[in-house]
Amino acid sequence: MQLNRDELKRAWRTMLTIRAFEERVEKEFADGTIPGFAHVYLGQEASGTGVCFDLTDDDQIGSTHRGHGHCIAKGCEVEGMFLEIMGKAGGICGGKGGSMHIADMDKGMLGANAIVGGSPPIAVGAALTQKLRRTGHVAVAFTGDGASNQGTTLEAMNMAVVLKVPMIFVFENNGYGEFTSAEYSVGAKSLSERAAAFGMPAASVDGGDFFAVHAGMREALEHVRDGNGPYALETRCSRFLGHFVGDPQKYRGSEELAAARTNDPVLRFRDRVSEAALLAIEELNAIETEVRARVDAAAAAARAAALPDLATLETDVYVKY
Amino acid sequence: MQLNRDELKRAWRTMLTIRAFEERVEKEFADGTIPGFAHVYLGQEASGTGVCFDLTDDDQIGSTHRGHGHCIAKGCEVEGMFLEIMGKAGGICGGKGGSMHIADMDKGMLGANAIVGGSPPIAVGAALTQKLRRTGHVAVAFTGDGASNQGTTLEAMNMAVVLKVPMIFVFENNGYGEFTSAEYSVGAKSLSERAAAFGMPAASVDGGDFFAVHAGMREALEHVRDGNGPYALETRCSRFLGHFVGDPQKYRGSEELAAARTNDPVLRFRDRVSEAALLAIEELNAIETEVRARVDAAAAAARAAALPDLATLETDVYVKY
Amino acid sequence: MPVISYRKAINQALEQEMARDARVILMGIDVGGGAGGSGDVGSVGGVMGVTKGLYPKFGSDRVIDTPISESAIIGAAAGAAVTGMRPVAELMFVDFIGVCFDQIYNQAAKFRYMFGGKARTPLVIRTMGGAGMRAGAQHSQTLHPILTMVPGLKVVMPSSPYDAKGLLTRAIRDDDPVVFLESKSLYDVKGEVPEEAYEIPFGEANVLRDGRDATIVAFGAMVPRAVAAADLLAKEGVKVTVLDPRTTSPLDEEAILDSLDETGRLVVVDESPPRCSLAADIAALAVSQAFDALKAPVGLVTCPHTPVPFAPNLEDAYVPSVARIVEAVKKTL
Amino acid sequence: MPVISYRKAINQALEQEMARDARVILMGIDVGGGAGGSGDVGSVGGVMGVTKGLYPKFGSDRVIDTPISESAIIGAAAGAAVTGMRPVAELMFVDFIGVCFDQIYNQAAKFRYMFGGKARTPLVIRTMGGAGMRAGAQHSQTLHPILTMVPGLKVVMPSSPYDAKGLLTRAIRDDDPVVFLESKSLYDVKGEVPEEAYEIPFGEANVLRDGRDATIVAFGAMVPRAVAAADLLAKEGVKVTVLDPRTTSPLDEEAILDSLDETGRLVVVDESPPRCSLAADIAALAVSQAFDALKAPVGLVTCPHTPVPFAPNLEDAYVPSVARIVEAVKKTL
Ligand SMILES: Cc1ncc(C[n+]2csc(CCOP(=O)(O)OP(=O)(O)O)c2C)c(N)n1
Ligand SMILES: Cc1ncc(C[n+]2csc(CCOP(=O)(O)OP(=O)(O)O)c2C)c(N)n1
Ligand SMILES: [Mg+2]
Ligand SMILES: [Mg+2]
Repeated sequence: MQLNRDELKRAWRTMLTIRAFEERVEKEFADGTIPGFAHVYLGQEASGTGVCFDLTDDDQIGSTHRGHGHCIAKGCEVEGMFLEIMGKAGGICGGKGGSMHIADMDKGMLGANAIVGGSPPIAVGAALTQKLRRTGHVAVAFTGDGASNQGTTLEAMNMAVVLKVPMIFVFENNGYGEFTSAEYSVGAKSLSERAAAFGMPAASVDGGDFFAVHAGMREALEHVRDGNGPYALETRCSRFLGHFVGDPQKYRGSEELAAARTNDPVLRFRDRVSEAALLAIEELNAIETEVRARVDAAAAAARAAALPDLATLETDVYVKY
Repeated sequence: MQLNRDELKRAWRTMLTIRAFEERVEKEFADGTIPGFAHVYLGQEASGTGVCFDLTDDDQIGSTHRGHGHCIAKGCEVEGMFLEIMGKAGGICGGKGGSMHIADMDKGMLGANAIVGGSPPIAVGAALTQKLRRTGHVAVAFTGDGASNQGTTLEAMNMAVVLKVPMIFVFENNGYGEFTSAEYSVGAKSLSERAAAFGMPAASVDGGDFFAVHAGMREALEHVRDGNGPYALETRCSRFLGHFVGDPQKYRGSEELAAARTNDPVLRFRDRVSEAALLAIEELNAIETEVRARVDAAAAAARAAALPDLATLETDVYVKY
Repeated sequence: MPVISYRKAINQALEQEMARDARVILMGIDVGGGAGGSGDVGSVGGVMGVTKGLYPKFGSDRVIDTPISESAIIGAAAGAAVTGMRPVAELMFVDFIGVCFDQIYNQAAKFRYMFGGKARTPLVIRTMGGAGMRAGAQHSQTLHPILTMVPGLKVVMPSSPYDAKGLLTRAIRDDDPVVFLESKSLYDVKGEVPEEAYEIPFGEANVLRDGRDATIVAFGAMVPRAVAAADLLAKEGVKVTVLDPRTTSPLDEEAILDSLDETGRLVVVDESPPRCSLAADIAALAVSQAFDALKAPVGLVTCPHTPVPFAPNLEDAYVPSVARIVEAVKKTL
Repeated sequence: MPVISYRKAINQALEQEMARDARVILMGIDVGGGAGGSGDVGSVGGVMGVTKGLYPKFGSDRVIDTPISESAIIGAAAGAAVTGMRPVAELMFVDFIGVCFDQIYNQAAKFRYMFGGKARTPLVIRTMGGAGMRAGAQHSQTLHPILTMVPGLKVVMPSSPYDAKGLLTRAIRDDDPVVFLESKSLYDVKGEVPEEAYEIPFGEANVLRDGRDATIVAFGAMVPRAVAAADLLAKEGVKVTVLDPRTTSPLDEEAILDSLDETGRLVVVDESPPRCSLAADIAALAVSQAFDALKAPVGLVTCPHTPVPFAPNLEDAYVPSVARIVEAVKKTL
């Protein structure tokens, strides 16, 4: 299960792309170039990266309102994503979707989802397709601690067990759903224990550690691909920023906020990989430079891009009406 | 926890009333005097009776499509119930509700419910009222094995734990939701284990045994009334008839069907109580005669009763519009 | 031509399309007929027997019994559709839409638009509606207005065995999400239905009676009543056109407007409470686009603004009757 | 009179009614403001700050943060209402109605009728709707038509701070379930609002402009636009009446019909897709009950039959604009 150098570089590139993308989103949002609101994934990079690392374009994920990281980890291009988030022509969804509705079917990215608990039932269906077609591929539903209490999520767990579909429920537990702590909102002892009681194996890993998430997913994939039905993986994460960009987070104490920042998945990966001399710090830095340049260029290009043609307002409602 | 003679008589009377009522419903349905469809409670009498035995009119229950037994156990009058089920004037709900919508607020009966999973959220609210008013009273939500998979039921469990309301989730597991077996539809090891994983104590009792159900409820009530939040009680029952009156039940093998009949809560109660000489067989029989006479008279009166006045079609939509 | 029931016509469309296309799967509560039981699984085929015989024929991979979890049923069907299957999900009674509506209108119906045209969601939701079964307030609604208003959905209301088969075949072959609303009071109605598969296109009204005195527009179970009303009126010398748009979305506006050009008088029969109803929708079409043709107030024959009552006499008074339709037409003359 | 925002007006009504009546409780996601956090719980007061300050004042028994479980939120509120409390439940965005609709239309709204008049359900569901925040297809809908059609529900759409306070006060004191639909684009709009509590009755339209050339009926966030259109038209010498029914159910039909008697020309402005909309509903009222008064086709100014797009220019084109209202009125002249 040791990753080779290319794999490590790929993981680093993905995590950094998410980091750079979200930092840029934060900045663009402050500049007013991103309409609406933005929920960024800062602090959770290792979770999405680790979960998607061994997935192919033929495996599918359903995502959440906090979906940028999932998109990037699943292979969506940052150029199209920035265009989309800024509501521009050429965006991944033609500017019609926005931050909470990025999807890229060719990459197996079935959509961010602005309805909390919206994705798990859909992912059950994707997994059903995989099962019926005997592809060996899987579907993953990302949900948060908050979303874990939504009826749709809970019944999707039972449905997945009953239909024995190759699906992984990933619970990214960042401790908060909006302003309310998971300590309060989740009555169960833990998300993974509750999931296990639905009749599937469940594990909980340090979501700030790419290697832990990746190892957890390996086990999950093994179980799921063997036709044993679904699996649940909780990744315990830190949410660096507030619920949305601009949330002052007074409901979190300053100590807690400071502590969250210390569990930085990007720094932890860098330290671990360089200390173990798996990759040289120069290699890591070179990738960082390249990634940041690409992200910045994508953002700048998106800023300058045109809005969608007004004629598109009424297209794409139906394949044919 | 030993019941005295009066209490035993009360339990017997309740169970028998349910039995006689439902047998009469079966017959009336065959006669065509009951419109629509009827889901009877035959075989589950001990469950509703045991659950409601220590409840007062100020405790509340939310029920299901199979609600006649719950209504009777909670104190609704069979006269009004027959009128209601036959859609007659003077019915408990003026003939507007029917079998699946019998309610009697004065008795703490918040309604049968034709939506599977409809009652648990409502019962959480009733329990919230009890909690906020510090009454010491409780709310009970009845659900079946089938209903246990509905998202509304599942999220109500978490909500009840989080709000720490005095509520009892009663899962009447009769092995089937319509035609589908619980073995298939419930992915969890057991209903009570899944409920426990939500963060509340849960127990499972023999629902064919009044004494087991009653003892289970005593524990549940103790926990709940002490302000410890909700409790889950699974009662394992037999469904004598099909999902609705007239269902030929081909999906159940003949052995299973025969076995179901052997676990007869009414016979078991009679045997146990008479064998232990707690009540004489003559006493039991006298009550039976009386109960059956009352039920038969109620049904006959309801048959003869008038339909509701057409003017009531548009009343009772609002308190004031 | 064989004469079969509306129920059988639906069953036939399902069977033929499943045989034709391996991507077509059924899922829902008891559509197979009792998974996990100790007896004869597949003996039932749905609570109304509509899918009977399909489980024995196609097996548990294609006829999937589910737990009672409608959000997961519809959501899974949507997810399967968007990844390449062509699921037909059953929402037993349309009344249950409230526990899964999000997966219909926010998810399946919006995928394509939100994703800039990238998604294709060939999903059919079969469900049944309507009063008359003495099933009470939570099992007797129609609710087609809240479906019709959803951009991205198509909504079908078949009124005869022939239409049921042809429209369902079309729905299954369609690449957009379709809600197929069966009228439970029509299941036992019989009519001529070709043995072989055929499609009825969406958005094309059926003209059941042709007359120049007035136009009646009716949907689903109200169509036979509108026809009965027209026949009664014909005996009195009043000749009315009866239009069944067959799909409420898309709506054959042209057929309605053309007919109004001829008749100038409109009655809409809609089995639903009056507010924001399909009756209102058609009336609005008329008064916004055929104003000059209109010679009289539009007659709206709907249910009252109340839940569906249980008592048989109340329920009968609740649903638009032939007599009320006749009266409404006369009022426009 | 104090000048406060629409947001503050709602907050004030909540605070005053909670102070007046101990049975009034609030529940919903983050309405308290972050239960269980290590910081200053109660610092927020809902995602839009509407309930700010109420948690510190009334405590966790009366301002109840909940998990993200809307069926349980609305259902629990309905259950609390029917057992004697007067809950105000928040459904954050009306777009989320799909995950809890059953508890609204099949449960709370039907209790009274199904139970033969025995239940009393003084429940208020506060929720917000409307486009303009660049929030995308699942956070920008209005959905009032599907609420308006439900027998047993009352539906309120306040268009100003004054109305918001008076109508919410009325809603909380009302004995029936009420959906109180706030327009998120109006939260920062300011207006004169009396300090003390007052009620605005349901079913009474507000006349914002009085003119005899045409009638504009508008709801919620469309009301200011209708007024702006009227003022522009006035400059050209066209005098229109602007009616804001304030509640869509009950609807002040009389006010609309009376105005049509005078003007004979009607434009309805409705921020929703066109099918089975409130626009259609009002047009149907006109053509069924004021046919003789009507002098021109009814103008329907609605959104297109599409989900709400995200891109700012598309979203702006989506919502009925002042220009489109002006144009629609001119077309009727
Ligand atoms: C059905 C629904 N309810 C509420 C919301 C509002 N909302 C958006 S994100 C969110 C919190 C979700 O928390 P969690 O699942 O923990 O995800 P996180 O934001 O922490 O990534 C809420 C309440 C919503 N979008 N959909
Ligand atoms: C939301 C919803 N889905 C489906 C149904 C149809 N239905 C009525 S009862 C029932 C089975 C319920 O099973 P269970 O909870 O085990 O109760 P039981 O009938 O065994 O008492 C079903 C599927 C319904 N009424 N409501
Ligand atoms: Mg979270
Ligand atoms: Mg059962």
